[in-house]
Formats: sequence, structure tokens, C-alpha cells
Amino acid sequence: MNDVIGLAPWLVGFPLIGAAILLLGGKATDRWGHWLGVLASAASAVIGFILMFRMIGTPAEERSIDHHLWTWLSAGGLDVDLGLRLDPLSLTFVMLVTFVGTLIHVYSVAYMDHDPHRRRFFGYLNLFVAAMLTLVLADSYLLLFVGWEGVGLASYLLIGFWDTGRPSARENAVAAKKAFVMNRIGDMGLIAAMALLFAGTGALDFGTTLSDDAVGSLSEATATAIGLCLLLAACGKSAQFPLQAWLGDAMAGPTPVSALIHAATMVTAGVYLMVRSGPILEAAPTAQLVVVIVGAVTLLFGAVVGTAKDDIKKALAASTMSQIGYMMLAAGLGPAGYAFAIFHLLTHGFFKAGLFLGAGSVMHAMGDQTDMRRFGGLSRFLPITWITMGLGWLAILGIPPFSGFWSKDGIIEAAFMPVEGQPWRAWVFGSVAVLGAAITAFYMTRLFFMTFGGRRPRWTENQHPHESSPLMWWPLVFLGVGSAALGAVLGIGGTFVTWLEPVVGHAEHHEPVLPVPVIITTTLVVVVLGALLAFRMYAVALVPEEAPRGSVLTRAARRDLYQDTANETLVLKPAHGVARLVQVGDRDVVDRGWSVLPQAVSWFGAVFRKAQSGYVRSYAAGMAGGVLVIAVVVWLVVGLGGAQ
Amino acid sequence: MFPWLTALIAWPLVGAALVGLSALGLSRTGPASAGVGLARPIALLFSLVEVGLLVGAFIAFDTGAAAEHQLAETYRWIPQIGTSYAVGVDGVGLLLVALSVVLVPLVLLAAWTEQGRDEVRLRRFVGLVLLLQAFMVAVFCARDVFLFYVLFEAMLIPAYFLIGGFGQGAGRRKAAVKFLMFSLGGGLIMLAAVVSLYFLGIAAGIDRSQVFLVDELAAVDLGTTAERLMFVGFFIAFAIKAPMVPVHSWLPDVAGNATPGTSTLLICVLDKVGTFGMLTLCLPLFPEASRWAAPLVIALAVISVLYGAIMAIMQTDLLRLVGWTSVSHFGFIILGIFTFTPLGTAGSSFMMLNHGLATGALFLVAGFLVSRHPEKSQKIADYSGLRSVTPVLAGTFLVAGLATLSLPGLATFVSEIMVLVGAFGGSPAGSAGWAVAAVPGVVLAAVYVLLTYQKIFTGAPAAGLEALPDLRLRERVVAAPLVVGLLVLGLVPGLALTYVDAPAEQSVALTSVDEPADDAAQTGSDN
Amino acid sequence: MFEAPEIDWLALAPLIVVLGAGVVGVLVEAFVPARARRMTQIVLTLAALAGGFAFIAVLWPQIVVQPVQVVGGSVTLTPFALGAQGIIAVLAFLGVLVVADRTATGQDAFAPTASAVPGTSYEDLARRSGLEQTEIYPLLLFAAGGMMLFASTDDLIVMFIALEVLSLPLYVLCATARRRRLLSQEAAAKYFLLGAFASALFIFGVALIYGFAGSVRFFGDPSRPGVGVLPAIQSGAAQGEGMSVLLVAGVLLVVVGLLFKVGAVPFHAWTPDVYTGAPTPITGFMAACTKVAAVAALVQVLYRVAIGVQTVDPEIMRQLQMVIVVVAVLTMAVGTIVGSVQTDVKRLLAYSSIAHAGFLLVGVAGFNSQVQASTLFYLLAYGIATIGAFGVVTLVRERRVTPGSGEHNGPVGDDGVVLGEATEIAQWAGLGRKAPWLTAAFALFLLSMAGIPLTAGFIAKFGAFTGAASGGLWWLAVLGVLASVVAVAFYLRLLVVMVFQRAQDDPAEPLVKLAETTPGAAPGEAEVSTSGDVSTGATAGAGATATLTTVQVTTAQRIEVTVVRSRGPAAVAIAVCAVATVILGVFPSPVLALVEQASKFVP
Amino acid sequence: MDITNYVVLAAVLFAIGATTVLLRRNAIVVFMGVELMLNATNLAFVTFARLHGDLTGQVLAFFVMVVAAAEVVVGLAIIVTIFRTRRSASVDDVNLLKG
Repeated sequence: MNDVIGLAPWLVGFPLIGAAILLLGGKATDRWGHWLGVLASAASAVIGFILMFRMIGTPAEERSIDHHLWTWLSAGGLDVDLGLRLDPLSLTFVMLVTFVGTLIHVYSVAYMDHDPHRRRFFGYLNLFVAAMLTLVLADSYLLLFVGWEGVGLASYLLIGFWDTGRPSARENAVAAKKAFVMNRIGDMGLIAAMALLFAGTGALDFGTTLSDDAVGSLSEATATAIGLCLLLAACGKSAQFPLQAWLGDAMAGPTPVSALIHAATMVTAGVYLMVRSGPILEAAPTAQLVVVIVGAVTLLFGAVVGTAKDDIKKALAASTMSQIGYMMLAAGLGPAGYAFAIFHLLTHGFFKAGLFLGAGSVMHAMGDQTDMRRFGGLSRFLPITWITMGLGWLAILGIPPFSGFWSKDGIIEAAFMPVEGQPWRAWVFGSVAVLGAAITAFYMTRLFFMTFGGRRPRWTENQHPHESSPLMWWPLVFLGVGSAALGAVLGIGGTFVTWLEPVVGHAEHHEPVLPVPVIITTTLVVVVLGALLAFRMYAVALVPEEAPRGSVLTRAARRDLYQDTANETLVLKPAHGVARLVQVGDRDVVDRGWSVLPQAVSWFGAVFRKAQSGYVRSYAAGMAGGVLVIAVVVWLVVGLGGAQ
Repeated sequence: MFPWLTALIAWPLVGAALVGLSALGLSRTGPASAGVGLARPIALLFSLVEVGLLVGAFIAFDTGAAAEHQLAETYRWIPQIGTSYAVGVDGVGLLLVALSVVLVPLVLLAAWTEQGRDEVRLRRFVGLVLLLQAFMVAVFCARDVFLFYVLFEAMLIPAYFLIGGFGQGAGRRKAAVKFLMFSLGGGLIMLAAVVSLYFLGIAAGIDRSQVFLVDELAAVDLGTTAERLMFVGFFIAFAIKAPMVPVHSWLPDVAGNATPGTSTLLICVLDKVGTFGMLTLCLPLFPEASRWAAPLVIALAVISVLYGAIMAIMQTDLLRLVGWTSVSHFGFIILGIFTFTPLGTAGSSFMMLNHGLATGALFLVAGFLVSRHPEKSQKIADYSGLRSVTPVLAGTFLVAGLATLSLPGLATFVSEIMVLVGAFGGSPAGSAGWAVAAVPGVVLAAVYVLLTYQKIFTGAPAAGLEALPDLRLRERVVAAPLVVGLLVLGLVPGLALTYVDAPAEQSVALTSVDEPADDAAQTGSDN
Repeated sequence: MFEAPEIDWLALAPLIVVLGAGVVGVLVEAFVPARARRMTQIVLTLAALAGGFAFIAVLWPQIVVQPVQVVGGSVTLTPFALGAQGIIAVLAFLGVLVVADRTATGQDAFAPTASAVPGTSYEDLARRSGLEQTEIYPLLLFAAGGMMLFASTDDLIVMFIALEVLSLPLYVLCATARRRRLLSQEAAAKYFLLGAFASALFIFGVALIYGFAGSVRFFGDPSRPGVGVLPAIQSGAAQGEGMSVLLVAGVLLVVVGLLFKVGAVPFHAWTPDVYTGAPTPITGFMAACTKVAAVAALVQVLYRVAIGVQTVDPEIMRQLQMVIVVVAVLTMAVGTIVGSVQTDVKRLLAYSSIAHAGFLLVGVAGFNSQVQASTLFYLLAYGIATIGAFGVVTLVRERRVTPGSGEHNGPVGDDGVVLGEATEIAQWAGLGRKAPWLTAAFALFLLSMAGIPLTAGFIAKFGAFTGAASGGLWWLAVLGVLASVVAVAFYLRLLVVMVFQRAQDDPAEPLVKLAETTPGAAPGEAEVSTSGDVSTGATAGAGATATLTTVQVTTAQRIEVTVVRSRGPAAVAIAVCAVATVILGVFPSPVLALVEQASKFVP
Repeated sequence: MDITNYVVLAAVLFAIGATTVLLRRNAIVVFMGVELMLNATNLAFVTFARLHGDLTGQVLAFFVMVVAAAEVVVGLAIIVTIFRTRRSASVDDVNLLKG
């Protein structure tokens, strides 16, 4: 392992250099820039593979390596090295990011073919890959934060990629800003967590802070505070309730971006953070509970929103939110859940990326139309897309043996694990997980059949759907295969769980409150029921081209359960009020307050000036008066005093 | 040993004299004199040679003893008043000297065409800039309270003329006066404290002819009441300079009316005197009073952080907005200093440097933008959709903006996190709470930077702006060092932290409760 | 029995040279032909002042070691007194340089015949025949001599004589302005009446002190031990209550007389009017030198009284101090606050002078010999800046221009008619463009007066505040600080106009004040001439304010502001003042060392 | 007769002189008020000289007289000049300078 560890920095280095060349190189790189981007990402992927295989070849207990690069920050008692931590967890992410990332790079070459700013797009993509790899490879919270905000920046740039020159340009820019700002709200949590950690343990690197000694030295209150702060950060990044509002708008970015950043990788960083910080969360059961609750709430929230969305990307975004809810739920369950959280993260990365890219392919074919009510009957025209998306659809539904089944089922089982002293938890969260699976089945089936099924197309005029270029469908094929097989490959025999054990620890096996076969069966039954319902409504029945008014719940779900309204009323308006108050206060109180001084001087000046009347006699009177006053005062004070 | 600091101080003075005095001889109606057009190149040359001198100073500086004041020179200046020409820098001072030395050539370059072809204005402008530079360098080197005070006030004069004489806003004269009145008001309050120090120093037995040496005064116990009063005197002056809410009112006006170059020098360098003074004068001279005042100071600092950020969000004028962001950042710096942790103090010291680079970049790039507008409008609403028109300008602006919002990977992040993390463990009561209260500042920063970017650079290009030229080579040369500096210091902050770490430890040691003394007392009582 | 007193002629030499030259100057008026008279007078005056200063320099080492009482104390040369004399000599020298400058217009600031009624043909004739009043030079010498004596005597009656010797020439000088004659005469009348009133108060105070002590000398005559004010106080003669009242009232009146000369509130009212009305070079001379003499005398009187009283009753001493403190506060307040609303440059400088009197008194109130010496430095710094500033004012003029004639493009003095000084602050707009060097110098003087570091004024102000603080008057120092903030504001206002504002007659932006706005008269003159009409009727008329009665401003003409070139002396004076302001600000050490030596009041 | 009475007389005369200065408009009369104050001073000097048995006071009175004479010369010259210009000797008319 040590002979290849020197390659690790190049995981980040290649895409970073790629980004630098593409962004600074200017028009000179326009012609070949996209291929450079692909190459940089692919190079990372190759290094990732090498490291991965070497890691597999090392004994389990040696699978955590901290690779020190240089002393980053050493001042005032805080010593943080700039170093990389290579362990099964980070390498899993590396593989996901570089492999899926490279596929998406390739896809984008074709997808962005007509965009005059393709080079810039690849620059941003490379920047994202570099930042995401920094995030997962960091060996300290501080460096993690660099990647954390780096991906935020890349996300910002990519969501707002079309921020000029289109009718929707301003909205895209606003969406980008919204994403970044909401992420920043989460980041406050990370900053606060770091402050607490430094105060509590005197360090910020994983090696120290997550060690048993350090965690043991934290009081439960501190650990809870840290855990909640980390959760806030994770909520921001992973679009978990209550910071979920940005993700839907983030679909304003080009579809490969949605696939890579807002489905497969970046949004799952919150889960990574939770799993990485496992030892701290385990010391804070309350925080863990909150994590689970957040996961459960988001799971349902996203699922409900997903049922009503007609925009294919927004529906997928809601689905992403919901799936991450699953992961978050799992991450809150302790060691039993960690592995499945990451497992689901991995499989989700594949199938959701595939679904998004498929959606991109559909949009490409339909002239950038995203409204599913304007699709229908596309399976004939886009066979490869249809099949690969179908694999993704089965995967997300959790139909055995597709990959989603292996990971999601693990989470559902874990959710049914009893918790000592709190018997209600297993039932509540288990049921939520099952319910979520049913709704997922409904909305994904709806999405699938509204797009590909249906008895007649609902296209607008002049649509000539066609399969996309090989550059686009080959990645789909790869992802489709992954969606189909990855779960089985890693899931059978617990390979993946074992692989992660060095990081997340071995989970004591408890029996769920229900027998496992019962859980599996129940889940499958409700999933099939949900899918059938959707099939009946959207494949068998005619889908109207204009959305019917719908029930109260539908309308609410279409508007994301009024999340923007809530934010508007609860946060933005009061905040704006405060800002106005400050502004008016600054102008009318502070600034005016200071200007009172010169005004007062001028006023007194004008008054005293009148004494300078120009009349000699009044001047003389002033003098005489002055003499008299002084004399009287002196006489009163001194004269009387002298008489004694 | 070569007197590096004196050379650094004197060299711009020579340049200022050369260029500035020749400007006085020119009147617009007068005949064209020799050397027309040479003012800018000569000034630039001087400022670049100054950079060379700075390199020499850095080489001569021993980083192993960064807490000590090195390159020191002490000569009697006015023994009757007790003041000496005493210069010397510790790591923090050296970094700030570096900031003042590095920014000047960039500002000169940025303002290359700003004053048009008016030779008189040009010469005066560059002369004043060099003069200001000499004072700024000197003030960061001063190791004598009186000398510090003299420079503290004297540098207001070139700054005043730079604001009032060369600004682009209609209110520049008012702004200049406001700036000077606030600064002088604070300065004169400080003068009262300086006068007091004179007597207290003599009373404490310091040689009358050198009573103002900081090192001597720092060793004196002034007595609680006197110390507190004097702390207040010094602190008000520094707070006005810093600028801290509620004595910040001059800053937005200046930022909105001065030229971007002036604002850069003024807000990014000159104002650092405030925080520098807090760090190197208030803490060592008045440790007890600093502890006493810390809770209030911290509260005001955090209020500044939020207040400045909120006001920045509400601005409609681009340059005023940048000014307000500085109020916010100075809040962070002060927070770090007055929570008395090595980490926070080191972070504040580092932030003084970073803020200069980041906000300087933002001011200058904003200036480039404004200079392109047909009407030189500073109204944010007058711009739109410029990313497609001037992509490089947009990118540079965004990078500068990201530095302002302390994006990790850039130097500003390192310092900000150091301040926040350090402040959380601060010793004054309530530090942790105030530190947490300051954290939303990072969200507000994101809002003001990205909102501005969104309004100016995204959407459809505004009418009349469709054909603006992108950044010219000269302008790129200005922006590049700042951006590179921010990146390099972000990735290898150790380059700068080696200079600030030891001084930070030392100043925190000064303000911590004197444990050795307590020990001595205990052993004394044991005996 | 009459013994011829032994007289230390060397100690008197500075006075003798200056006053003697004044007498010679009178003779020059009588005997030297008119052509050569002016030059002779100027040379004589400057030589006398330089000679006087040379003698002071020669005396210095000796006096520092051993102060001298000449003629039993009529002239008491302590280092402090000699220092004051030296400063007066230097400032008078610079002042005379400004006075002597006729500028590019070829006219000095003085009326050809001050006694002529303005606007009469007689006056016109005098102007045409090129008459000049060279008597001003002997008058200046007498005034300077009087000031030097005023600052260096222990004898109150000599002080009174010196007061009159310095004042009477000044009254006359005030009345001699070439332009704005009405204002000049008014200034003289006010100065005279109020000055005489103040003198009367002073001398009555002297009489009361004489009544108390039987002597008008503080230290007394060495040949008559036991006789003198201080011995009288100390010998316990102060036990009787009546006597004590005499002393207190007497000292009070004497101090009031001195405060009048200093220009302290409430005895300041003459200052703005006289400074505005007097010919500007005289204003400069008077503002600088009189202040030195008056403050030096005040310091010595107070200090001597303090020596006496402190031993007897420290409480009285404290009361005396409080009087000075209250006056100082009032003076600072009025000077700065009323100054901040002025619109005329000379008047603004006059209020500045009042404010500075306040700052000086802040230092004086410390009652500490060490610090009183720094008062000398203050006086020097203030005097230099004042003379320089008024010197600049003499060069900023109004000029009448007839548009369309093509004249106004030519150099100054060739065409267009240069009128009086442009003293409205608004008229100074854009001066920085027209005359950068002059503006720079003026800005320097303003900054020095404002007490900005690296100028002499700052070191001076520091000394004053240290003085107050050393006397335990911390709060007074703080008040002084606050007042200087206000003071800064009004210097700044002028600076802003000069440097930043665009001139109203800037060709680039023709915002010309056309004469139509005030028909028949130019703005600069309008106010004065109409007022003149009110009081004097048709005889005086518009021309009453200027000797140039033949040139009328027609509607087509306008007034521009211009800077006339100095013929040399004023430029030299301004340059010297500017350089000295900087040197005293940056390297004050040598002068401060001298001043420290001067911290001796006791003979 | 008690010598104090002379002092009191001197004070009263002085006060009358001062009042004249304050109350009368005619410049000449105002100036006469000043002269009266000076002469009151002379009376005081002489009285005190007598009191102390010291000749100095009487000599001082001469000095004061000489000074008074000199003041008259200058003062009347100024007043007359103003009168010739303005045809008025009222001090209240001379108030162009104010503010």
C-alpha cells in the first residue's frame, strides 16, 4: 500500500489541475478542453482503482492510512495537517465519485455539445470532482470543510451555469444563490461543531477527535451539541428537512450536474459526515435520535413531493431527497445502520445517476422539455434510455435482485431494530421506512410510465424524439448495469458491510422487532401495490396534458408542501424586517446621531455670533461685565474666605 | 546592520517628495514642464523598489523570534517630550508592513488611467499615495507611543486629500471631512491618554527622555483606574479607525465616494492601524483594562459583524457595499483579539493581512467595473448580465467575493475559522456565546456577495452595457497577485502563520491573569 | 542725594536697537528723499529687528545662567523674558517682510494718505502721485519694541508704558488700509476705544497694587530690599483684610488688562473686528507678535503673583487658577464654536486666534514653570503659522475682468484691475488649482493651527495639554482636546474649499458671479459699499471702500479671484514660515531645548 | 479727613468713567470717559503715595498723564478721521464689522 500511497494526492490533483487549465486557459482551450476534463476525471478514477485494489489487498486492520502532505495550519494551539485519510469509507466514495463522475463527464461531452461554454462547464465539473474528493479524503474536519464548501461552490457555479443569455437566466442564478446560502446555513453548524470540538478536544483532525479518548472526554451535552451542529451541516448539504428547499430549484442546472452533484455525490456528503462522525454521535443518543427523525421526516417529505411533480427532474430531485432521508435515518441508527447508509448511498449513486442521465437523454430528445405530461410513449424511440432507466426504476423500487433491494432492505431492517428503553422507535421508524418504500414505488412508477409508457404521446408539435449519441448512452449502459448488479455483487454475503467494518465498527447483531422475512415480504408487497396503483393511473389511464387541480395534498405536494412559503414567512420576511430596521436605524439614529454634533456646534456658533454685534459699547459692556462677574465670584469665594 | 525599516519608511517619502512637489509647481494654466507623463512610472518604480526592500526586511527577519520586535532602531527624537524614533516589527507588524508595501504598486497600477491625462492631478495623486505609504509603513513599525500617535494622525492628511480630491462620488468632500473628523476626534481623545501616559511613565521612574517607548511603558503598572481610563482613550481612537459599530459612520461614505484605489489603501491597510493598535498597544500597555473591557468589546465586535453584513445586504451602491463588508470583517478581527486565545489572536492577525488582500481585490475589481460604465455608475441596479459580456471580470469579481465570504481554500477562511474557533474558547465571560452569535455572519456574507454577483453579472445584459470591454492586461496584472496570494495563503497559511503565532501567544500571555505573580504571592505567604 | 544708577547696557541692547531704529525711522521720514525713503525704511526696520535678535542671541548664554535686573527691575531679563523677546523679534521680522511686499500690483496694503477722506479728489490725487506711507515702518518698530519691553519687565508701570507703546502704533496702523477704508477706520476706532478702556482697567489695577504694596515691582529693587509686591505679600502685610482686597482687585484688573491683549473671552470682542478691518499684513503682525507679548507678560505676572500668594494662602492661588481656567474654557469654546460659522477668511483666522488664546491659557493654567516655557514654543509655532497665513491672504485678490476683451487670458497684473483681497471663504474655491504652492503653504499653516502631528502646532498643543495635566487639571486638558476637535472642523472647512472645490470663475466651469446680480457693484464690494451709503450718504458712495474710485464695475464686468505674485519679501516670509512649521513639527528638539532653558522666571 | 475717602473717590470716579464709556454714544465723550478713568487712577496713585509716604506714586501719576496725552493724540486722530468720512462721531454708527 505504501508504494502507491504517493498517488493519493493526484486523486485531487488531476481534476484540480484540469479545472485550473480549463478556467484560466480561456478560449485557447475551447477545442479540446472537454476531453481534458474527461481525462482528468478518468485519471483520478484510475488512481482510485489502483488504490482500491491495493487496499483490498491489505489486512483489514491496516486499512486506515493517514497520508500527511504538509502542515497546513499551526498556530495558537491548533495544529492541522493537510493530509488525506484513505480507508474503506473514503475509498468507497472515491470510487463512486470518480467512476460515476467520469461517466458523467463523458456523457456531458455530448450533452453540452451545442453549448458555447462547454469548456467552462468541464472546468466546473473538474473543480467539483476535486472538491468532492477533498471532502471525502480529508483527514480533518477543517480540510473536510474545504471540500464541503468547495463542492458547494461548484454546485453554485453549475446550477447557475446558464445565468445569462436565457430567459430563465435570472431564475437560474437565484436558484444557485439559494443553494449556496442554504448550504451556508448548514455550514454554520460545521463551524460551530469545529469550535466545540476544538474547545473539547483541542484538535480537529479525525485521528484525534474521533479517538475513544477524545470522545470519552466530551461530556454528553457537548457531544450532543456537536452532533446536532454536524446534523445541521448535513441537513444543508444533503437537503434534509428543514434545509431541503434548495434542491428542487437546483435542477435549474444542466442535467449532468443534477446527476452528478444533486443525486449521486454531493448531496450525500451529509450522510458521509454523519457516518464519519459516528463515534461522536454514538456518544450522544439524543443527537442520534434527532438524526433519525430528520431522516424519517425528509424521507416522507421527499416522497410525498415526488408524487405530485410533473417536471421529471424535480420529481427525481424529490426522490433524491427522500432516498437520502433513508440514508440519514440509517446513519442515525448507529453502527448497525452506517454500513447500510453508505451502501444505499453507493447504489443510489448509480441508479439515481442513471435515472438523471436518462432523464437528460429524454430531455435531449424532446428539445429540453421537462414536463412529463408532454412525454409518453417514448420507449419505442429511446430504447436504450428506456431499458437503462428501467433498470434504475427497478433498483430504486427495491425489487430483488436489483441493487436497491440490497441496500434499502438493509436500512428498513435496521430501522426495525429495537432500541433499549425506547420500544416505540423501532415500530415508528420501521413503519415510516416501509411507507416510504411504498410511496417511492408509486412516484417512480408514475415517472417511468408517464415518460415511456402510455397509449399515446402527448408531445408538443415538431417533436422528433431520437436516441442520443453513443457518448451519451454508453454511460447509461454502465450505470444501468451498476443499478442492476452492484447491490448483488456487494450485498450478498455482506461483502460491503465487512469492507466498511474497519471504519464504522462491527455492529452487534440484534433481531428486528419483526422477523426478517416478514419485513422483506411486507416491503415488497407494499412496493408492488404502490407500483400497480401508479401503473393503473398513469399507464393504463390517460394522462391529461394539463395537470388536474388535484386534491389538497397534491396541490401542497406540487408546491413542495409549501416549503418556500414557510421559509418566506418564517425566515425571510422577519429577516428582511430586521434588516430594514437596522438600515433605518443606521441612517436615522447612528448616522444622524453623529451629525447632531456638528449641527449643534453650528447652532451655538450662530447664537454666540449674535453677541458679536459690531457695537463698541456692547463690547465694552462685555468686558466690564466680565470684570464684575469675576470680581463678584472672587469676592464671594476669596473675599469672604479672607475675612475669617 | 542595514536599517531596513527606516529604508522602508524613507524610500516612499523620497518618491513622494520627488513626484508630489513637482506637482505643486505645475498649475494647469502654467507651461508644460519637463517630465510630463513620468509621474506614474516613477511612482510605480518607487513602489516596486520598495517591494524589493521589503524582501530584504523579510530575509533579515528571524522568524524563530517572531514575537520579538526585530530590525529595531532607536534614536532620540524629541527628548524633551520623551519620545524617540523607535522602530521595530514583530511578525504581525512585518506582515502589515508587507501589506502596505504590496498593495501600493497594485493601487497605482489600478489607478493608471483613473485621473485621465491631467498631469497635475496625476502627480498629486501618486505623490499622496507614496506619502500615505510612508506613514502607513512607519505606523506599523513604531515602537514609541508618541511616534505612533504622530503617524496615526499624520497619515490622515494624505488620506483626507486622497478621498476629497480624487474621489468619484459627488459627496467626496463631505466624506473626506467626515473621515477626518471621526479620525481626529478619536485621535485627540487618544492624545489625552498619551499625555497621561507621559506623566504616569515619568512617575513610574522611566527615564524622562524615553518615556514613550512601548517596551518601557509595558513594564509599568499604571494602577487600575488610570489604566482603564487610558485604555478607553486609546480604544475609542482605534475603534473609530477599525471601524466598529457605532463609530463606523464615516466608512460607508468614504467607500462610496473615494476612488477604489484610495478605499483599498484606506480600508485595507490604514484602518488596520486600529486593530493593530488594539493588539500591540492596548493589550500590552493596559492588560488589566483590556480584560475589564473585553466583554463589552466582544459584544460590540459581534454586533459589528452582523450589523455590517446586514447593511451590506441592504446597499444599492456597490462600493458602499464593499465598505460595509469591512465593518463586518473588522468585527471578526476585534472579536479574535479580545477573546484572548492564541488561536483567535493569531487568526485576527492573519485576518488583518487577508482582509487587506481580499477586500482590496474586491474594491479594485469593483472599481474596474465601475470605470467601464458609461456614466461611472456605482448603482448595482444599473448593471446586469455582465458575465456574458465580461467573463474574466465576472470571474475575478467572483473570486474576490468568495474570498470576502471566506471560502475554504482561500486565506480568508483560515483566519476566519481561527477567529471563530478561537473565540469560542475565549477567556472573557460570554465569549463562547458571542462567538456563536457571530457565526451567522458567514451566512450573511454569502448573501451579500452572491446577491451582488447575481444582480450585476447574471440575467440579460443591461441596455448600453452589451459591449463593455473585458479586463485589460493591466487590470489582470493588478488582480492576479491578490488572487494568487489568497490562494497560496489559503493552502499554505503557515507562510504567514509563522509570523503571527508567537506574537499571538505572547499577547495572550500578557492578558492572562498573572499566574506567576499569584504563585509568588502564595510562596510569599507560605514563608 | 542722587546716585546715577548703574545700567547694564548690553541687557538693554535689543530694546535700544529696535526702539532706537524707530526713532531713526522718524528722522528718515524727515530727511531722506521720497524716492529712497521706502527702501531705507525697510532696510532699517529689518536690520533693527535682526540686530535686536542678534543681541538677544549674544545675551542668551549669559542670561540663562544669571538673569539680570536692569535699573532696579524696570527691565528684568529672565530667560523667559529674553526668549519672548527673541520670538517677538523673529515674528516681527517675518511680519515686516509681509508688510514690505508691494506684490505684482506695485501697491502695498496701505493708503497713500490715510487721513484723506475716502472718495475725495484729494485722495485720488495722492494715489496718482504715488504717495506712500512709509511711516508704517517706524510705527512697526515702536510696536515691536513695546512688545519686547512688555514681555520683559518686573515693573507694572513700565509694563503699562510698554502696553501703550505697543498699542498706540497699532491703533494707527489699523487705520491705514488702502482698500476698504471704512472697515479699516472702524477697526482702528474700535481697537482704540476698547484698548484705552482696557488700559484704564490695567492701570487702575496697578494703582490698587501700589496701594497694597507701596511698590509696583514684584521682586522689588535689589537696592531697596523689602520693598516690592512679593515682599509685601510675604512680610505679612496681607494680614489686614482691606489690604488683601486691594491686592486681589488690583491683580484682577491687571490680569484683565492683559487678557484683553491676549484676546481671551470675555475680553475678546475686539479681535474679530480689528483683525478683519486692519490691513492684512498688519493683522498678521499684530496677531502674532501682540499675542506673544501679551501671553508672556500674563504668564510672568501670574507666575510672580503665584510665587507670592502660594506661600501665604494656597487657597487664593487656587481661585486665581480657577479664574484662568474658566476664562480658558470660555475662550476655547467661543473661539472654536463661533469660528466654525464664519464666512470670511480673516475673520476665521481671528477666531482661530481667540481659540489659540484659549489653548495657551490651558497651558498657562498649569502654573508650572517647566510648562510655561512650553508656552513659548506654542507662541512661536502659532506666530509663525499666523504670519504665514495672513501673508497668504494678502496675495489672494479680486480682479475685475471685462469679458470679450480678451484680457482675462493674460497673466495677472497686465490687464484686468486687481482690487482688494478676496476674503470671502467661498472666493477661495479652487485656489489649489490657481496657486498650488501657496495653497500648500496655507494648508500647512492651517494644519499647524489645527495641531496635526508633524507640524509645529502639534508639538505646541501637546505642550499645552501636558501643561494643564501637570497642574492636575486633567479635565481641562480633555476639554482642550474637545475644543481642538471643533477647531479642526473649521480649519478643515477652509481647506476643503481651497483644495477640493472648483473655483467659481474656473474657465472649465464658468459659474461666474456676474455683476448683474448686484447691479453697479461687484459682489466683493457690494456689502461694504451699501453699508457705507447708509452711514455717510452720497459723499462717500460706492467708492468709499476703495481708493480706486475711478474704476467702476459695469454690468458687463465681473469679479474673478486671482493670486498676485509676490515681489519677494512676502514669498520669503511665507516660505520661511512654512519650512519652520515643518521643521518645528518634525525636529523640534533644539528649539525645545532652548525653551527648556527659558523656564526661569525669577531674576 | 480719612485718607480712605480719597481712595473711595478715586474708585467712584473710575466707575463714573467706565459708565461713561458704556453709556455714551459720542466717541469723543466715550474717550473722555477713559480719560476720567485714568485720572481716577492718578488720584489713587497720589493717595497711596501719601499713604505709604512714598514718592513713587506721584511719579507714576506723571507717567499716566503722559500716556493719557499720547492716547489723546492717537485717539482724536482716529475719531476725527472717522468723523470726516462718515460725518458722525457716534460709536453706534461704526458697526460694519460684526458677526
